[in-house]
Amino acid sequence: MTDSKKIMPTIDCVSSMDREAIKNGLSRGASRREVMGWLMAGGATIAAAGSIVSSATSAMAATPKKGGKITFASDLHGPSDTLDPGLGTSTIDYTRARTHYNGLTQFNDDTSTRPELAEEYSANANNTEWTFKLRKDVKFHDGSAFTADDVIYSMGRHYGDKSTSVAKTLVADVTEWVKVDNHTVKAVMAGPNGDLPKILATSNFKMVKDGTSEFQNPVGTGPFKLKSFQQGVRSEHVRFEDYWREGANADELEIFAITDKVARTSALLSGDIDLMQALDPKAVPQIEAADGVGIWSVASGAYIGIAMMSNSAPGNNPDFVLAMKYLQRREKIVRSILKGQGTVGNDQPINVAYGPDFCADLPIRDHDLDKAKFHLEKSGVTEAEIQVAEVAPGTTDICLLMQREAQKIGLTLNINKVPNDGYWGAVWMKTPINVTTWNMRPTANVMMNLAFAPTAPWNDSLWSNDRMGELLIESRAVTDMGLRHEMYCEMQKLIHDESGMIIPAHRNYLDAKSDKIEGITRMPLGSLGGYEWPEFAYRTDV
Amino acid sequence: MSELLEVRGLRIEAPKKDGPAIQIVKGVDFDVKAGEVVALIGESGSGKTTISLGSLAYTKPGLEFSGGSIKLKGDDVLTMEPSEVRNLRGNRVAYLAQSAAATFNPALTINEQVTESAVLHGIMTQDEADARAVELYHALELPDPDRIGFRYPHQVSGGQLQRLMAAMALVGRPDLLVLDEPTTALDVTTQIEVLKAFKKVIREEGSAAIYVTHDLAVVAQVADHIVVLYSGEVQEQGSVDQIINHAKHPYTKRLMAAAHAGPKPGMGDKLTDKHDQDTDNIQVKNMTAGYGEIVDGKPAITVLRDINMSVKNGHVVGVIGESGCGKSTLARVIAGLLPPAQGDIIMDGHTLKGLYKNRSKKDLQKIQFVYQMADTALNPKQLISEIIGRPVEMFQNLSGQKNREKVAEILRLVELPVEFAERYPSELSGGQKQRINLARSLAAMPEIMLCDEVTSALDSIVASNVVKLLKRLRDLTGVSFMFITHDLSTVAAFADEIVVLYAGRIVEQGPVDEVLSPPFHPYTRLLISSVPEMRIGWLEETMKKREMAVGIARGVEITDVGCPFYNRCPIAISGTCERVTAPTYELKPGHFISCHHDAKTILDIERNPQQVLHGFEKAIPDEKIAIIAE
Amino acid sequence: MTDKTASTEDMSVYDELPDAPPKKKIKLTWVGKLGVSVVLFWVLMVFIGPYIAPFHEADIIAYDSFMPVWSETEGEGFHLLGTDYIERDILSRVLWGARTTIGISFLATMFAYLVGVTLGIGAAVAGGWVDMIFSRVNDAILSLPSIMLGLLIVVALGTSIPILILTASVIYAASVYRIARALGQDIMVMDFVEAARVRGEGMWYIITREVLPNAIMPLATDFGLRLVFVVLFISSLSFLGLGIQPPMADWGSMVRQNLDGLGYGSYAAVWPALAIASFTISINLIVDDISASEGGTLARKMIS
Amino acid sequence: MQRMVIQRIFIGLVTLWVVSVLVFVGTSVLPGDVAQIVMGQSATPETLAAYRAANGLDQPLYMQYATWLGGMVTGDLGISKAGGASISSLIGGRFGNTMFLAGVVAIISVPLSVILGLIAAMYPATWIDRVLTFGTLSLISVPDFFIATFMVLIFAVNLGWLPAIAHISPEDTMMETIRASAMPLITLIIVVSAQMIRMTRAGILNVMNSPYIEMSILKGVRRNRIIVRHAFLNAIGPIVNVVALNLAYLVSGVVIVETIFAYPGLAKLMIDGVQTRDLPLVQACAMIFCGTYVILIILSDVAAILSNPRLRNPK
Repeated sequence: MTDSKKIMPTIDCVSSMDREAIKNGLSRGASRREVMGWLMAGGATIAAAGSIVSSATSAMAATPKKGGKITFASDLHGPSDTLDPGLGTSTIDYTRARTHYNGLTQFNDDTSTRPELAEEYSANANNTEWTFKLRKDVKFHDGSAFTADDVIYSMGRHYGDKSTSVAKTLVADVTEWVKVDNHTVKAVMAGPNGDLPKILATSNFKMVKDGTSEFQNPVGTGPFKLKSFQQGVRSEHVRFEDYWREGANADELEIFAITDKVARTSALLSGDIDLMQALDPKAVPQIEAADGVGIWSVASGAYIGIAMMSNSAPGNNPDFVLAMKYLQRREKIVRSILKGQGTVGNDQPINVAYGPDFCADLPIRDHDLDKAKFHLEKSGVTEAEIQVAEVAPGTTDICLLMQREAQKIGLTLNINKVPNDGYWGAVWMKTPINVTTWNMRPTANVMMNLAFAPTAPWNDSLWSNDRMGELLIESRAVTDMGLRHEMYCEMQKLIHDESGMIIPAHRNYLDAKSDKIEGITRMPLGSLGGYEWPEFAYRTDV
Repeated sequence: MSELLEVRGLRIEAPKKDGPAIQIVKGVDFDVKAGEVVALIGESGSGKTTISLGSLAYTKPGLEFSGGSIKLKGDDVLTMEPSEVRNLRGNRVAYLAQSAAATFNPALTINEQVTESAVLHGIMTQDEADARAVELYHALELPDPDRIGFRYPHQVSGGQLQRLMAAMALVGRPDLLVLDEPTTALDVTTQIEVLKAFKKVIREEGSAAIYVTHDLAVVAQVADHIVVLYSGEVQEQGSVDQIINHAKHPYTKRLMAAAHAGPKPGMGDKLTDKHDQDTDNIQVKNMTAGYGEIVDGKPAITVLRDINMSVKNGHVVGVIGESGCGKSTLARVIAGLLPPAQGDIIMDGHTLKGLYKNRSKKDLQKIQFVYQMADTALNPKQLISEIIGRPVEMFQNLSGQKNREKVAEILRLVELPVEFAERYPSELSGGQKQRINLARSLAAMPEIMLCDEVTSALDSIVASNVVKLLKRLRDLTGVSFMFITHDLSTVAAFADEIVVLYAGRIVEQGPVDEVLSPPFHPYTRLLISSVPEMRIGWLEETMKKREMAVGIARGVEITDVGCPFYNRCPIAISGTCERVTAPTYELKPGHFISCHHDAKTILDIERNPQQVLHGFEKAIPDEKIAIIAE
Repeated sequence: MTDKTASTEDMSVYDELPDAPPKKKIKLTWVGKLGVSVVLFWVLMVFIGPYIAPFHEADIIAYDSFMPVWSETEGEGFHLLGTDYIERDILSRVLWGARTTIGISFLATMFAYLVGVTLGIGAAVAGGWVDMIFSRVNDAILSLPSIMLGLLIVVALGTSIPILILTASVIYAASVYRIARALGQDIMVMDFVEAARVRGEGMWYIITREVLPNAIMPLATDFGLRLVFVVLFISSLSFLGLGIQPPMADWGSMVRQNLDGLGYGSYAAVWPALAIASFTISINLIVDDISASEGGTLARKMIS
Repeated sequence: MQRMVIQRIFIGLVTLWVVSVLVFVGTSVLPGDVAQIVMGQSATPETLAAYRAANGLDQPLYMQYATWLGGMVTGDLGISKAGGASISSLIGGRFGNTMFLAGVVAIISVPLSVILGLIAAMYPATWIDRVLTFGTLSLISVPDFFIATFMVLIFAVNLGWLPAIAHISPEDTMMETIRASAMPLITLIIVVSAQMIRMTRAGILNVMNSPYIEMSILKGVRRNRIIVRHAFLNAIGPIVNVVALNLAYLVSGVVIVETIFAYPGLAKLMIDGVQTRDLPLVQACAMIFCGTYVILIILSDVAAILSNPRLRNPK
């Protein structure tokens, strides 16, 4: 697991097509240097190029073995577990969705998309209309064929007041899904949106069979069929033999959750499970010390944030906000609290994981007590309370560290620890200062649009900046890389300077696995390679 | 006769972590010959129980043997191996405790407990033991002897339990029997019956016994040899005759003095005329009371039936009867603890409310109830000063210094040192506690004190002291007493009038000397003749009296119709007594009797008991004839 | 005392003998004494702990988490018991924790007793409907798993020390109520209480002067055990993340937070666990000792 | 005697009703609304409204109570608000698991603790008593999650004898199930027995001062017979009561063990219910727990009555 220990973004600017080319090149016996050369020519950084080559090689290295059973323990489950992709909200839901269903599109490790059930897709000139050509060889678990009607039905579930879909907003700007023919559908957009394929690649938009309303024994096109499922207990899945592509490696999957993190780690160490999601950074040394297991850490844009609501004191005082930003001991947080399984944050949501859209020239705001003190005195605030829930491992500790620093500049920062359950409903965005965490989103634009657009429902700090709004819209239509980069930099600087959101660190997706399991993807949009592993992971010991 | 048990220089002490051990038994010598009954007598604290337990190589927790020897047939029980000790207990030496009710395990059948030790010690098989037990039940004249063993302790009466314990002790044919106050807690009638049984079996079994008691009269009946103890030392010992008839030692004399002479007329002192003594202080009219829900004047369980009586100012009315006859209930009704189902209680001309809650503070003050057991009647967590001071404060509105002075005055009144005010009840002796118990009631300045068996739990000497105290109080304060007891002698010595209760009815009442002199109501007669006299051979004589046989053979039966005493009455007129409620008539002014016989008939019967026979045979079942014959 | 009623002079030397020697005071065995000294130690720590602790409970000073026993951070000082998962000094946190853990548990138990005893004795004295209603509601509370009750209350009212104390009090008041009521009923039937009633004493006097003084001792011993339960209850709440607010150190959550360390031989979780154990065990030892000196004396007389 | 039992049962029913009210009111005052929590971060007002309407969350409270109580009485536990599965289906399997766990633990720990308790009482203040006392004390004096985790590290991680998680499924054989659930079993047996041993010892020593014990000593009865035959019989009442309370705990209070060993039992289900604001689920569980408690208490009362001749067959 050596490569995964150092923080290594596996993101580059090469498209999936080039990626295939590289693989072929390597397989044809091209030397590593040659390939690197092509990449550099393509404009990639050395690091990025190196990474893609090594990941490609590692992918080449071993050919997957068939058979065996893989046991996966997530961190949360309960009565609300669901197999309805439209309702999925938790890792365990996403993972299960991935076993039973496919999407029209699918993420690459670099968060670019490739066709899945759609054998190809394309947009019109101004990105207002997307056409998806469907594969003709796809069968559902019940043997029936996959057609445009299924797509229309599946997407239809995300519209209308009756819809309970949790992701309906993401596709709200698609005004109509048109069945062109049995194997072609068209999405008509209200405005230009180049990111539709990425949105469709997310879990909630997996394809279900036309007319399905009951999901206890789901019928999908996915690599696995359901064997048994009990909410909050476990689910078992068996390989679907008539899968439309090469298909899953393991004969069986078992998916459940061990909510106690210590117990989860122990279960992995004792070999009772093969994969575990959400390893507590504290436990990294324990895993590294043990034989037969290793951490699976994927750097991502996911971040832990401290939100100071701009609509109320003290968050409405720019000096106070700035003071708080200067209090952050970012390296210490990454080292001591995240145990190195993260990257320094710069009070804005975009990091290197987003590739070209990341604004590298924006200097990191360093820990500076003098500046902090200066701004604090200017703000005149002497006491503040922060509501903390352990929304992501280390959140509380980050606040504790901040509390100690605050003391040094004469600020009494009271920490009120609240239970995780009910946090999002009762505390988040409802109290002056609270904590938040975001998973990485497929694109920088989606990310900032969700959390920092003036109108966005989950603009955690209620930071409303018109310029920000304009930029978000405009940048979508822009095709010129240079200009696009400028715009993204401006947005990131705006957030960095003005928003009430402190982003001290980005966290890796930190999971752990048995050495016997290989083939796990590194897609940084979710745990264990963005929930993509069920189809690709395999046992080396069968 | 060879020495069965030799006690030499026995010392027992209570070791203390700090300071020297307290000496409980200070070098005691005495012997028990085979087949002989040796009585250890003395007051509580004299160490008699401790010594007797010594013969089982046992001391109460907190005590230790510190010297001397106890040789049973030559081998010293104090130096025995544990296994030998276990074999000694229950097998060679058996123990009978004072309260059988507490000593029987409530969760096991009687038979299991009776036969237990015999079987455990391998003396006999379970079957043999069972047979032996039944044999003893017969010998002890227990009712239903073949099946009583299958009952549980709570299902038999106190007197029967006491005899069952004798069976438990005897079943293994021990060499030595240790009886610790086995009859003290019993009614006179029951006591005599148990004594008789004990004596009989001890004679039949030929086993020796140590009989621990404070009651000389009892000793006179059962013992061959007497050891008089005081604070762990032998004062005097000798044959029964020596001790009873020619006691030398002053302490023994004092014991004799305190011991009850049989109740006779003229033992009481004349009323002084310091206080008004002619008006009624309290009057009970046609009162019926009992427990459970009251439906049109009848309680679920009726305990008292149309009671009519009164207590004059400054008078002492003794209420006597066997346990369960309702004497305590009577007092509780008057005190307002139990509202009557019918009838009135009239005090100073107005009818009192049934329940104390509804009575005026004045009424509550006038009537004071004195409980039998000072231990439960005094709050262990309150200083004497509060126990006595509280009523003073409540009823005389004295507080602070005045209150303290009053408390001191009352303490002096009950002959206790003033310093006791700063003590807790647990720091006093039984007698002292009882005095505090009285003092608390006195503190209310009552007009009448209802004393419920206040002397029964006390040693004879202490008891007689308490009675003396009561007399003085009466003379000093003119307070009236209702004195409830099962002890006729005390009443004879203290009361001005007597009320005889039987099964919830008054069978006879009147001036003490009238009631104690013929003609007697048959029940009164039974009671009087049941009181042990300090006279060797009294027990045998008494048992020969025919009315005793039947009177003692039967227990109380509460009946709705007829005379409740019918089944125990030697002169019952069958056909009448069990059907018709006995008429109540006035023999002499103020002396009432309820009986179907008129005074003359009763007197005749008193003179020549032969006449009794006619009514008598009917009243008595055949299996009893045998016993009477002997 | 001298008996003035003795009829003739020569007999007055024979006083009424006192009853068997009065029961001697409860003597603690060495075990009990050990218990007392440990409890006293922790009580002392409640007051001085924070002042003698080398660091502040919230100081994140070390360079590494889960440092072993007796290790050093240059320029900062020694970590006698090592450091915890975010590099805080364990010893300091254990010392600070004494105040939080024992303090909170004690307060909670106090309130539980205030409520439980008042209502329990009240119900026993009043009887009738009051008793019926109180007892049913009480049964209801008892019948629900305490951890779940705790969760409900904390989730409803949020986690703060007052809420925590309230939660524990409510839950344990129920069991206290049962004991107090039972005791009360036993005492109510005693003659001296009846005597007070016929004297016309009011409810208040009967409860405070007659019943309570006799219930104190048994309640006191129970108090000890109850305190232990509360300590453990609060730590199990911390398992669900509902315990005491960080950065305040309380032993329960310290065990919880440092459990990961156990896996690779860090004692970070063991020390607070030991603290809890030493405190609770000691209380139990004292209670046992007292009850043993009451009961079991006969047991020593048995022969096998 | 029948009267006593019937009385107990009636009281039990009243208690159940009180609980139903307490729980219903208690749960409905929880902050954060179900819809919000179920739908997660990305819910919109419309989706929430839709969800509420679909689950009758928009009705007034007393209406909801009435409907629910009606369902309860007719044995219909309702539909889980989260996930939308029927509660009986959610509870079904778990109820079995919980009963299995509680059952096995009881079968082992009850006799074990009673025997050890008796032994401790038999030799008070001797080394054996001290060892037992100290051992049991230490076990009940550390948080149970500490014990549980410790056991996992030893038996599962280091020694690898037992699975770290209780992975049981219906098709397992009895033996497989027992092996799978060995860790929770052991943990619970330790925790529960410790309590019961102490209580048994206390219960026995309590009656040890009674005169009938002294009498049996004076009859030369052996130590073990005194304890087992004379003392124990009279201590059954309190002991049974403690056992009952512990069994109730095993059914309802073992959240931590269920969490640590990922054992699918009722207690954890209820906690999940609380956390997802799944009120019907919480209420259903609460009623089950209370029901079990009531039944166990009634049983222990009956046992106490049976063990006491005075109550069993009065004069």
